[in-house]
Amino acid sequence: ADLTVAYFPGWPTTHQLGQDKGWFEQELGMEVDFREFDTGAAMAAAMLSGDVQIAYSMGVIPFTIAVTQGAPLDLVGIAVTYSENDNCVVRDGSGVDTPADLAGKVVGVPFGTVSHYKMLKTFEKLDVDLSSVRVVDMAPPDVAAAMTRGDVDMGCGWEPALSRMLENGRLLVSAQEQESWGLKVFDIIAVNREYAAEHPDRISAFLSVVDKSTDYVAANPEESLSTISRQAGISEDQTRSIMAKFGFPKRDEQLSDAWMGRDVETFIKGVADVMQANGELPKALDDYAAFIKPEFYANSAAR
Amino acid sequence: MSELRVQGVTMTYEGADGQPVRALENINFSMNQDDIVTVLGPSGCGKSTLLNIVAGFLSPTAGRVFVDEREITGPGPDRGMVFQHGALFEWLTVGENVSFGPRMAGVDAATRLASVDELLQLVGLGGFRDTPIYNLSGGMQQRVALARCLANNPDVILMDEPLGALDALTREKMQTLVLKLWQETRKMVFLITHSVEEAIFLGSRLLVMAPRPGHVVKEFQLPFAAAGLSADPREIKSSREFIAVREEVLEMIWSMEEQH
Amino acid sequence: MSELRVQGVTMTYEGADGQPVRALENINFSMNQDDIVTVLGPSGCGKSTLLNIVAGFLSPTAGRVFVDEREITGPGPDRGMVFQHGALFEWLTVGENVSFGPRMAGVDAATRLASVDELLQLVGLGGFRDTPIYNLSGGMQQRVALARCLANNPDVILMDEPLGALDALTREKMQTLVLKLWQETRKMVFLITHSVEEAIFLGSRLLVMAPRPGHVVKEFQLPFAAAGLSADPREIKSSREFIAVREEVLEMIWSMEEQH
Amino acid sequence: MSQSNVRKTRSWLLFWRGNDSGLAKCKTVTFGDPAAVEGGAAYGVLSVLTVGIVWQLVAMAQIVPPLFWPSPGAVFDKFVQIATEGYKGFTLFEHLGISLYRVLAGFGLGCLFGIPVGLGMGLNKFIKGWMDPLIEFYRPVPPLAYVPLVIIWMGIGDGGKVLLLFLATFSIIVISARAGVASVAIQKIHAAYSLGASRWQVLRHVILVNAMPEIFTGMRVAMGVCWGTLVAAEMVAATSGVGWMVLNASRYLNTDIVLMGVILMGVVGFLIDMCMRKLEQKLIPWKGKGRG
Amino acid sequence: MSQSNVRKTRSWLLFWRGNDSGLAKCKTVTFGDPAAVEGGAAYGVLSVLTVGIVWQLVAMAQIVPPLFWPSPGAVFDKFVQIATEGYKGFTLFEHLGISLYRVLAGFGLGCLFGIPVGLGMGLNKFIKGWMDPLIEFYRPVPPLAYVPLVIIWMGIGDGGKVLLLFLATFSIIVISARAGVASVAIQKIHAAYSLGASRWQVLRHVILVNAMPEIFTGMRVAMGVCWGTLVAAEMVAATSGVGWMVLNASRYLNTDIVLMGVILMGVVGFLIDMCMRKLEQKLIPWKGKGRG
Ligand SMILES: Nc1ncnc2c1ncn2[C@@H]1O[C@H](COP(=O)(O)OP(=O)(O)OP(=O)(O)O)[C@@H](O)[C@H]1O
Ligand SMILES: Nc1ncnc2c1ncn2[C@@H]1O[C@H](COP(=O)(O)OP(=O)(O)OP(=O)(O)O)[C@@H](O)[C@H]1O
Ligand SMILES: [Mg+2]
Ligand SMILES: [Mg+2]
Repeated sequence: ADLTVAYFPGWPTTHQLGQDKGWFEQELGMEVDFREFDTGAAMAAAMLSGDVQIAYSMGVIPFTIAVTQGAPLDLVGIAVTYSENDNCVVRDGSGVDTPADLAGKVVGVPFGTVSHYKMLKTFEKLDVDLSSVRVVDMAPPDVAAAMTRGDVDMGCGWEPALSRMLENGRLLVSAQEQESWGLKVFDIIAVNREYAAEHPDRISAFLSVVDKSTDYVAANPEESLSTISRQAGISEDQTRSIMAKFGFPKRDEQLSDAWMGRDVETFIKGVADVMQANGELPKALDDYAAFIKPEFYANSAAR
Repeated sequence: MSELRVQGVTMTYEGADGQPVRALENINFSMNQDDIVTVLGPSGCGKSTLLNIVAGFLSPTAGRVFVDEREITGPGPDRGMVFQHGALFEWLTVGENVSFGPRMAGVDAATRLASVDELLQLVGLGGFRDTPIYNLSGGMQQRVALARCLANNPDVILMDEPLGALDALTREKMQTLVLKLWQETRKMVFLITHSVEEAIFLGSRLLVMAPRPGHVVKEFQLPFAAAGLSADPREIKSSREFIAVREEVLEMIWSMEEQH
Repeated sequence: MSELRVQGVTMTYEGADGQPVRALENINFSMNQDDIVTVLGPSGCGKSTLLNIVAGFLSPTAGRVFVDEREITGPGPDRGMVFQHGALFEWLTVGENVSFGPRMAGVDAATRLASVDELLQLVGLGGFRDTPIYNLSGGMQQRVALARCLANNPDVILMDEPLGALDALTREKMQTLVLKLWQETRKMVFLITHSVEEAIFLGSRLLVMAPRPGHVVKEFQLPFAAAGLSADPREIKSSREFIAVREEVLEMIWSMEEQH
Repeated sequence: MSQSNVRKTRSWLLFWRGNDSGLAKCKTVTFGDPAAVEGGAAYGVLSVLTVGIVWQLVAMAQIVPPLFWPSPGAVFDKFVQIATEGYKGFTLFEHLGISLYRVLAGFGLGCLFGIPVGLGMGLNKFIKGWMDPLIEFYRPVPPLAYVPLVIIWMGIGDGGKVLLLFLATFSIIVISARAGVASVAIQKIHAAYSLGASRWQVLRHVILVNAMPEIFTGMRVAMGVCWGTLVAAEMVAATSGVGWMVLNASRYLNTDIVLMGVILMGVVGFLIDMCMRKLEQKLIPWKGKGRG
Repeated sequence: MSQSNVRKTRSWLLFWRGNDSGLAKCKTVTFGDPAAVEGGAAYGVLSVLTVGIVWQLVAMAQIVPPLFWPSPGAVFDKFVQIATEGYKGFTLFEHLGISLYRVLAGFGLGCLFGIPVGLGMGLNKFIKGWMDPLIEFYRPVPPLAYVPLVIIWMGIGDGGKVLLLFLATFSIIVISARAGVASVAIQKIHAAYSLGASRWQVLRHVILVNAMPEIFTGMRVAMGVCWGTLVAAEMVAATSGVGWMVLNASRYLNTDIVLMGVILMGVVGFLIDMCMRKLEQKLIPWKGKGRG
C-alpha cells in the first residue's frame, strides 16, 4: 500500500466510516491500508520501522513515551476523547468500598497506556499509596477475564473490555469527577515526521476526510452505526453505547486552546513528568511543543 | 542330578504374509549333568527358537520342556543365559553386572562381594571388578556374561552364539574357558554356534539341525570336549578324528545350504 | 606389468598421552602382477596403517610407496578398496554402487550399464542390479563391494579384513570368490585378515607382522592360492602341508599375543 | 459366510486388540518387550470419544460459564461459521493459507541457508569456528523476545514474520546438517576418493546424500518449531492468519473461537508432521539402514 | 626456557590452530573427514570480536538512530544499571531468579508426570493407545495460542505460567521416555528375567536405567523449549521475570533494555544447556556406549 494507517481493533471511531466508503483513497488518490494494532507501543514501533506512516487513535501515553525516547513522530490531531470509555472498575465482592480499602489488593492494568496513567493520577488524587497495592501488567481483555475469575480486585482498561468488567463490578471514580480534576483522556493522530515533511498535503487530506466522516456520522447516525460496528468488529449495541461516550473534536475545536492550541502540550508535559517520577521514563523532556504540529489540521480546510 | 528334557516341541510362527512358518517340528532330546550339547545348523533352521523355548521366553505351539521334572513356563534363574552381545548392563560395573542376580534375590552385599571376586577370578578378570563394562573388549565382556550367569548357580547354561562376535584368536581362548567352566562347575551347557570346528570341539554331544521344518538331522557323541583341557586344543583340532568328523558335518551342512 | 613397491615405510603416530606410537618401522616389500599378498598379525601391529598408506589415505612419516614407478601421494582409482563393512552407499542400488566409479569419471550410461551387468554376473549377483543395497545379506554386500572396486579396473585391490564380518559358511564361499577374481582378472591383491586359515589359503605370499614397532616378521611363499580353484578348498585346508604351515604361523602368533 | 468375509472380521479384530500376531501369543515375556505395545489404536478412538463426552457433559452441566468452557457444539458451530463466512475479512481457508505460506517461506529460507552453512561447518574448521558461537548464542533466545526488535527493524510486512520463522528454522537445520556431515562413515569417504571422485563429487554424491536423513529429521523438527512460533510471528501486526485469529479472538473474549483455533492448529500441525513422515519414507528409504 | 614453558606455548598454539594432532598432519584426505573440523575455537573468539566491533562501528557511525540500534556500550550500561538498581522494583538477579523458578517448576512437574506416563506408554498397550492421540494432538499447538485460555482457566498467579511451561515439557519428556523404553535391547530384558528379576525389578533396574540417556536427552530439549516458552508464559499478567522485562521494556521503546534482555536470555539459555551437558556426562557416563 502507498499509505498505511494504524488503528485499534474494537474501537469504534468515525474515521471507519470514511474507511468503509473509500473516501481516504479518493481524497488522497492512492491505496490506503488500515492495520490493526494491539497497543500504542506496537504502533510506535511500526512507525519507527517506516512501514506505518499515520497512527489513528494512538494513546497519548505511548506517544509521549515514544517521543521522549527520541522517536521522530509528531502529533497532528486529536482522534477521539473518551473519559468514560477508559476507567478503573472495582470487582463486586472484592471488599473495596472506599479507596482506602485498596491496600493489599490486586490491580490489573496495561502498563504504559492511558489507563495506566489515569490510574496513577487517580491514586494520587485519592491518596492511595501505590506501593500498598499489587499492580499487575495485563491487557484489558485479560483483565476482564481475570475479574470474572476473581483474580484481580480492580481492573483498568478501555472498551470493549471495560463493559465486560462492568458486568461484575462498578467504577471506582466516575469519569465526570476525573474530568473535573482536569484528567482528560484522548487518543491522538500521530505521523511519521519524515513522511509528513515530505507529503504535508497528504496528511492534511487525511485529516479532512476524518472531519468529513465525523460530519457524516452526525448527519446519518443509524446508517453510520452499523457500518462502524462492522468495521470495528463489535456488536451494534456495543458500538452505540461506546460511541455515545466518545467525543470527536473537529478542526476548529482542535486548533483552539482547549486542544492543540495549548492544553495538549501542557498535558503531555504533565504525563511525562508523572512517568518520570514513577520511574517509567528515564528522563522527561523539558518541552514537548516541538512534537505538536497543528499546521496540518490548519491546512486541511484549504482543500 | 539335574536333567533337561525337551518333549515333542513344535513351533509354528505366523509369517509376514500370514503363512505359517514351521520353525521346529517335533523336537525330542534330553540332557544330563555332564552334558555339553552344541547345536549346529544353517541360518533359519530354528536354533534360536529352540533355545528361546528352553529358556522360557517362548511357549511352544506343542510339546513341553522339563528341568528336573519341573515344567518350564517362563524364564527363571535355574537356566542362565549368555547371548552374543548386548545383554550386559552397560550402566553397571563388571562386579555389579556379575552380582545382579544375587542382588535381585536379596542376597546381602558382603556375601555378594565374596562370590563376585571368586567368579571374576574363575573367568580370568581378577582386577576388573570396578571397571565400567563399556571399557572392556568384546572377549572380556563375554567373560563377564559367563560369570554373571554362573553367579546365580543355574542348572543349565544356555548360550546363543556366545563367541560369534569375537575375532579368531580371542575366540580360541574363550573356547578353552567354556570347557574349563563346564568341567569345573559340572553344569549342563547348551550352546549354539555357526562354527563347525567350535561345535565339534566343544560338544560332548552335537546336534545338527536342518530347516523347513526345523528338525534334528543327526546327533554325534564326541570325545573332544572331555579331552579339550588336558591336551593342546590346536593339536586336537588337527587330529585325524577331528578332521574326519568335521568333513562329515561339513558335508551335511553344504548339502542343506542353498542360499547365498 | 604392474608393480607395487613399499620402500622404507615408517609411521609414528602421536598417542593420546603425547607419547609417539611406532605403528610401522621400516617396511619394505614389493609385489607384482599375479601376486596375492595376505597380511596376518595381532591386533595393533599396524596392518591397517600399512594398507592406509598404500591406499594413500595416510602419508608415512618416512619412506615412499610406488605403483608402477608413480609415487603415491593420495587415493586414486588405480588402487581399489574393499573394507570390512560400511563403505557401500546405502542410498544407491546394487547397480549404482557398482557403476559409481565410472559415473564419477563421466562414462556414459549405456557403457556403464553393460559393464555393471558383466561384473554382477562375475560376482554371482546376476539378477540384483536394481535391488537396494540394504536388502542384501552381509555376504552379498561384500560381493557388491568387490564388483564396485573392479568396475574401475584398478591395478591393485586393497582389502582390510573383507570377510571379517561374515559367518563361517558364507566366508568359505567368499574365499573361493576372491581366488576366482584374482585368477580371472590377474590383478594384484593385498588382503589383511585375522584368520590364520584364510591368510594361508588365499595368499600366494603371506606376510606375518608383529607389533611394537610394527614390522614384518616373516614372509611365506605359498602354493594353496594357485591350487585353490581347481581342488576342493576343504581338502586343501585339511592337507598335511596346509596344517604344517598353519601350525608354524599359529606358533608365531601365539608367542606374540600377550593381551586379553 | 465366504472366505473373504472371515478374513475381514479377523483383521478388524486384530486392529481392535492391537494386531496381536501369532507371535505375541507365544511370548511369555511381554512386560518390557517393546514389541508388545504395538497396535492398540482402538484405545485411541476410545480416548478421543471420552474426552469429547466429558467436555460436552461439563458444558451441559453449566458448572462454569460458557466464557470459560464453550461446549463442543459451540466450538464446532464457530468452525462451520468461520469456514463459510470467514473471520474479519478472510475465510478460514485463507487464514490457514496465509499462515502456511508464512511458515513455508520462513522454513524454506531457513533450509536454503541452513543446509550450506551446516555442511560448511561440518567440513571446514574455519567456518565451524566462526559460526559456532553465533549460533550457540542466538539459539536459546525465545523467538517472542525478538518480536519487539523485529517490528522496529523489519516493520509490519510479511518480512518480519518470515524472519522470525526463518530464525527458528535456521539454527535447527544448521545443527542437523552439521551432524549429518559428522555422521558420515570415513570408509565411505575413502571409498569414494578411491573410486576416483573429486572433492566436489564427494560432497555432492556422498556427504550431502549421506547427511540427508539427519537433515530431514532436522527439517521435521524445524517444521514443528515453525508451527509453534507462528502465533508469535503473527503477533507482529498481522491482519490474517490462524495465529492472528486466535490472538484477535482472545481480545474480544471469544473463547469458542480461541478454542477452535487451538484445535485447528493442533490438527494442522499433526497433519503436517504426518506428511513430512510420509515424505521421508518416500525420499529417504534407506534411512537407518546403513551398516555403520 | 624451561621444559614446562615450551609445552605451554605449544598447547596454546594447538588451541589456536584447532588442536592439530600429529595425526591430522599425516592424513591426505581432510575434506569430508569429520575429524578434520575438530578444534578451531579460536576462530570463535575472532567471530565474537568481529560482531562486537561491527555493532559498535555502526552505532558510532550514527547511520540509524540509537533507538533502533543501541551501542554495545549503552546496552552494557543498562545491564550494569539494572543489575545494581533493578528494573521496576526487582533487581536483575531477582528477575532472573523468578524466571528460573518458573522454568524449573514447570520443567520439574513435566518430568514428574512425563516420565511415568512415557514409561507406561512404552510398556502397556492400553496406556499407549489411550494417551497417544491426546499427546499427538496437543503437541503441535503453539504454547502462545494457549495463553488466552490459560488466563481464563488458571488466573494470573504463577500457576498459569507454570502450566504453560509444564505443557511445553510434558509432551517432550513423555515421548523421550517412551522412546527410551522402546530402545531397550530385548536381550537385556531376557537376561534380567533369567537372572531371577521380578517385573518390578526389571522396570526399576533395567528399563528405567536403560531409558535414562534418552530421557536425559529429552530433558535437555525440554529445558531449551521451556526457556523458549518463558516469554510467552510471562505475557500472562506478570510483574517480574526476564521475559516480562523484555516485553515491558518494549512498551516503553527501551530498545537497549530489550536487547540486553535478549542477550541475557541467550547467555543464560546457553549456560543452562552447558550445565545439562555436564550433568549428563556425570550422571550417565555410559551413554552411547552400549553394544546394541
Ligand atoms: N518372530 C518371528 N516371527 C516369524 N517368524 C520367525 C520369527 N522368529 C523366527 N522366525 C522364523 O523361524 C525360523 C527359525 O528362526 P531362528 O531364529 O530360530 O533360526 P536360527 O537357526 O537361530 O537362525 P540363525 O542361525 O540365523 O540365528 C526362520 O525361518 C525365521 O524366519
Ligand atoms: N589415529 C591414530 N592415532 C594414534 N594412534 C593410532 C591411530 N591409529 C592407529 N594407531 C595405533 O597404531 C597402531 C597400529 O594400528 P592399526 O590400526 O594399524 O593396527 P591393526 O594391525 O590394523 O589392528 P587391528 O587388527 O586391530 O585392525 C596401534 O597401536 C594403534 O593404537
Ligand atoms: Mg539364531
Ligand atoms: Mg586394522
